[in-house]
Amino acid sequence: MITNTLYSLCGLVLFAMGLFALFACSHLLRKILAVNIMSAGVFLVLVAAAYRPLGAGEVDPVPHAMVLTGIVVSVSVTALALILACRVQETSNLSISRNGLKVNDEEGSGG
Amino acid sequence: MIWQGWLLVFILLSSFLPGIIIFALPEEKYRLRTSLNLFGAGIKLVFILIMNIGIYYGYNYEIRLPLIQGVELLLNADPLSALFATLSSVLWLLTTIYAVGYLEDSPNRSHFFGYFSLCVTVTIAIALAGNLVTFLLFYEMLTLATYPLIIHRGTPQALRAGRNYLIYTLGGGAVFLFAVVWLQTITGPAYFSAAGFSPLLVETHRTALVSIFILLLMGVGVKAALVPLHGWLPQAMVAPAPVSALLHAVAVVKAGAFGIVRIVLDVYGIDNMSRLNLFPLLTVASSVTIIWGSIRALQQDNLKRLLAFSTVSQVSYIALGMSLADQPLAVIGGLVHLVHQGLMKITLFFCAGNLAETLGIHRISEMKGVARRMPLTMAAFSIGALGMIGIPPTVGFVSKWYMGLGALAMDNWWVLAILAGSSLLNACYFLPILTSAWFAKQERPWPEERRFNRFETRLMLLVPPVITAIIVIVAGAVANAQISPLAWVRFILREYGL
Amino acid sequence: MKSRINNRPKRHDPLLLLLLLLIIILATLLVKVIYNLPVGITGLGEEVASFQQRSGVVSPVTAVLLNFRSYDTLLEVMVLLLAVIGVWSLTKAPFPRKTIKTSPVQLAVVRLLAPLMCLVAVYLVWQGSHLAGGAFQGGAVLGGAGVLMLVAELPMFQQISSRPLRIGLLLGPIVFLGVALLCIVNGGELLAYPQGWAGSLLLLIESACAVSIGLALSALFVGGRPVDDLLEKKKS
Amino acid sequence: MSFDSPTWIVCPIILPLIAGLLCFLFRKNTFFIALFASLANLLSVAILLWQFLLLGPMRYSMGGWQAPLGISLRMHGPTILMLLMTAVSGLGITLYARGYFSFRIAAPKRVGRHERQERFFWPLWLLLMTALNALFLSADIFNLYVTLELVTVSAAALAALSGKPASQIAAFRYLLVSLLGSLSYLLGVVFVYKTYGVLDLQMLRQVASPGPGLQAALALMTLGLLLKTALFPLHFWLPPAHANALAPVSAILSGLVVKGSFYILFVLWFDIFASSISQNALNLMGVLGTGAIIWGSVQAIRQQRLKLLVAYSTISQLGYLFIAFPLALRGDGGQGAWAAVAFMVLAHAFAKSAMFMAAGTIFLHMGHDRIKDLTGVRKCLPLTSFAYAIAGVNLMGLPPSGGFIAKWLLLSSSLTSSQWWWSVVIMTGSLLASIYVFRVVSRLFVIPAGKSICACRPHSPLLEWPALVLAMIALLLGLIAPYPLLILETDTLVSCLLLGGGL
Repeated sequence: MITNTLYSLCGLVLFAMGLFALFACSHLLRKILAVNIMSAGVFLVLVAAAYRPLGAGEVDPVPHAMVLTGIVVSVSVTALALILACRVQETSNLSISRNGLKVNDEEGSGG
Repeated sequence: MIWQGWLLVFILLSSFLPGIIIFALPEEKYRLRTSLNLFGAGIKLVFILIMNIGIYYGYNYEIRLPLIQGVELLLNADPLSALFATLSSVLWLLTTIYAVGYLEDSPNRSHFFGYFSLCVTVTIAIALAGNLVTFLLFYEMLTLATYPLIIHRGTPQALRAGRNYLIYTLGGGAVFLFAVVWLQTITGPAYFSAAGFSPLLVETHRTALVSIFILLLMGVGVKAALVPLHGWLPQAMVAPAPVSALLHAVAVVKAGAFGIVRIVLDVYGIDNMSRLNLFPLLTVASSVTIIWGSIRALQQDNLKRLLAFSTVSQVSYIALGMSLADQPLAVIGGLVHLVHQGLMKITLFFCAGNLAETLGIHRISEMKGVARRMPLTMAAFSIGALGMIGIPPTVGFVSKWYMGLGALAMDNWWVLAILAGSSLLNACYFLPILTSAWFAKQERPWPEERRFNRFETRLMLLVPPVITAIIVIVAGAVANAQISPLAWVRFILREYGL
Repeated sequence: MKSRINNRPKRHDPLLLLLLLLIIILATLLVKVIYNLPVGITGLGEEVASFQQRSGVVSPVTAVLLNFRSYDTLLEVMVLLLAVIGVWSLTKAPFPRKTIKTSPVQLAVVRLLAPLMCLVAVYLVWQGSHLAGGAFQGGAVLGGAGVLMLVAELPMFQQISSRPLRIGLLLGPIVFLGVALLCIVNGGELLAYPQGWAGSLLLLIESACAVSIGLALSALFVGGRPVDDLLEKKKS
Repeated sequence: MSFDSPTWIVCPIILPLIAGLLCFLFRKNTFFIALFASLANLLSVAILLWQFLLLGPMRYSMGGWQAPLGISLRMHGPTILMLLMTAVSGLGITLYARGYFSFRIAAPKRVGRHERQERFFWPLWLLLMTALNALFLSADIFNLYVTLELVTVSAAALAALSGKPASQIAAFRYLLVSLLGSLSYLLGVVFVYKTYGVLDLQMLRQVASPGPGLQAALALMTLGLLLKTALFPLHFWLPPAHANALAPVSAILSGLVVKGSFYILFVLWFDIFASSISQNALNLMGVLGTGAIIWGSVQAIRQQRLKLLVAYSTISQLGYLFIAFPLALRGDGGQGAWAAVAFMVLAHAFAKSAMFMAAGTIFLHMGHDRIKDLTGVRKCLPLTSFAYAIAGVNLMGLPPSGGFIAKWLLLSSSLTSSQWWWSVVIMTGSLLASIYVFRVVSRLFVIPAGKSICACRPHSPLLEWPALVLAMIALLLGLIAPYPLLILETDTLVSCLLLGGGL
């Protein structure tokens, strides 16, 4: 019971953090990461929904399948978003150099 | 009877289809376009005559298409719609001839005639509308069909006029729509029938019904150019002369006036109107318009603007006649004025167009001695102007006479004073024009003279005003005959039991 | 998107603080709701268990994924394919570029690992019917192998032309769809596997999908369409 | 397969799907594959309509697994209308896109770019059609999420197809916003599953009872869907994404894609969880709708570029859909509001597709879409100008268009339920709409004296006729109003019978 709720809470916190980061960060890569964190949070809550108290029957496989579907969807969308972000950076030549710096900066301070 | 209903559809198609074909025609197919136009106008006239005879002998023409709860397209020909439809189709034929002559050599004629046909289709459809929703539908479509005609010349003034026209009419349309929906939530579907809605509702929904009436009046008042909703009309004068003639004599203002007639006689019904005490409101609105329009007309030097303000004033006679609807005589005067004003005003506009097209005259001050150069045109103009003043034996006299009788019968001296005053004002602005045209000497050369051999102007420009002028006199002289607008109006009133 | 020169969020942006506050409130509300949710909801676990026999596989997750809710999975495969199409529509692959010398260590690792990973992928697909595993897991490992080979700059793998790649990418979806349609021909609903055939059909679908998923993941990693993907047009 | 076989219901999903895969596999003749798929889709929807009128609503269990375990498709009145909408405008868009791309390829500005666009347009568009059809047919709350994602991915890829920097930035933002919306929706689904343990819509309707779990779920799902539907003030992503895309793509995005998420929202609020919706929430939707109408129109009036104007008008038109919310659950006005939404959605889909197509054609021929320089376009593109004007009539809600019927229904239900303030909003909205419509139309239709406009001729009938026909459909929708109503009412009739029968 405790574990289950803990998972859910963790998921919600991740969701909220991702949501905040999505608005707060202006770098495209960070936004994508934020969305990924959000989806990880949702999946965590979803997996926790499969929990059954001891002796109350089988673990529910449906949320597992849903999470699996969700992960594949999220991978696909992330890939598309990443390439799109690359294209944005390439084509908006106004900030090519700046963005290059920015990427380095990100990696340096990212942690 | 199915075929009787379809006759109405054919009447509409007889101008709609030529319109659509004309849109697709290339610019240079002059003959084909003209013959299509005239053919359509002729066919329509024949259909409408058939319909009139049928109505006279008591046939019922009706076709309906239910859409949703409370919204039904209904075409229904009653004597009143026959009156307006006949007027429109006759004048359309004449205006088409006139327009063909007027627009010779000008660009974009296929679009012009296309919209022209659509405009007439919609006007006839307004006449044939059998319920308030159908009326609303075609009323809005009229806005769309006339707008391209107003901006036809593409000049900045034309565009400005078009914009103002849209602001007024679309605003009015929105108010009208709101009022119609509101009315229908109270009374149920509003059909045009003599009875009006149930008198029981008057007690329960008095305030709502009064407000709805005001809103409806605002909606149709925009097109009928009731003061203070008339601002678009003088500006719309930038359009070509046939358009002005069509707008002012037939389509737009008459659609508004016709709307007032329908609302007073059919939607509310005379009894409900007097129960709700709405007649004084209408009287005041129309009287103010009559006087204001005449006063403004006095100040004009531009001929077409003068005619426009004169229209503002004259159309309100119809509303004034309706506002005395307790008295059948006044109603007769108002209804017959619907036809008479159309005939007179279209004559005047044709003549104004002739002056502009032949001699380049746009201002009254340039008209000195013009009658010697263009006697036929000015003769027609004079007949129209005298009719406007109300001098016998023109048709203008007939309508004013009946209205005066109605006012007298009600002991309504106020209205009598309005009638007399407006006639006086009419005389004040028309008579100087006539005297200067006929008796003054030409001072300057004409601004832009074009010579045509044989006649004073193009034949196609000359014939329509002469015909309408003759009708103005004949219809006035034989007003009491078996077949005349007056006789038909009496026939209409039988239906309303007046 | 306004690009700010300083990328880091300002510390005391009042709007951000407000946002933070809002999100915290939202999260708190959600947490409260979750905490108070009833626990006794059975879910669909028992349903799944009772129909497990008829699904053709032993693992309940695989049964749900590929039989009970196979329609979801079909669409999900399409999402992956769509992502590939979308990526291809955006840009060209950065290959082939001048071959950089691959370090021998890297090469050796790839030579060692790639076949092994393929084997693991096959195993994962195979055991998906009774344990955790299946097309996605297998495909992911395959994709990993593909990425490894791409990173190693093996020219053969980078210069793969468009057509075989497209066929490979479509293999899974088309097999899946084909089986689904065969079920209709067989007289059942879409994706209603015939009695007794479910197990083998599922394996077929899983194998085909695993290949396509692996390819799709590698293609996504490449991040663009093969150079010869567009038809050659005369330059006018 | 006989005409009354239940299998027809999967055709709108399967046919475009197969065609999309084929379009990806083959590189030649993709247009003909797409055309065939669009026609076949229309045909199968027509058969479905016939079945529906004969047999009433139906359900189809995917894989033969009944509801709580498997996924079902369902077909009821709104579904069939949405499918029809997609099929009809889909066919128009397919034809238009053909004309569009052949024009671009014939007059290339940058060699290669247009080939790329056409190459990837067809598979993406067909898969998007699949996704929309699947969305409208789905009866499973999680399956709806998957279809939503399908829509998102294909729509974002389409939006980025133009290759211009502006469009890519817009597409990226669109993708992120859609993802956020999907995730929010998914979290809502999780809450629903945690609370009730079922995913099927029908079963949810039976077990749903007001409670904190449901409220949280509804709030999350609504938020996500509103974001995707671009309701004011969550609309910020829509205008750039729609205005910078290729013209056929704009038509798809504005005409069809936003309707997908709205459809889910409407079904959730008024069908599945109708019993747990509070009047305050409905009023809030109405207020937001008001904001959308006013803000969208004002922005549209202020735009200098044609496509942006059309995009902002989408925001304002979407507002009307939400005005129906506070009217839909109150007494006798409710049915009217349902029908109003249906008409609004249909008319807007057709009219807006036509409008974007016309704007695209104008852009192609004039080389720009600055509104102030569009004077006299009627001269060289008469059909397109008419298409634009007719679509504009629809947006203004003038009779006899579908938009008019919708506004009429909204007005009369707001007056009967004595919430007259909504009708003031509606009238204001249509007046504002007429301002932004006539801003363009008056320019298109004016031919200034003594000025030669453009010598260009329309390139292909495919660029002009689809827009005109779609606009005409939208216009004449009012005249065939009884039929959509019949479809809607068949549904409620039968479902009333079913509910009465204790099902």
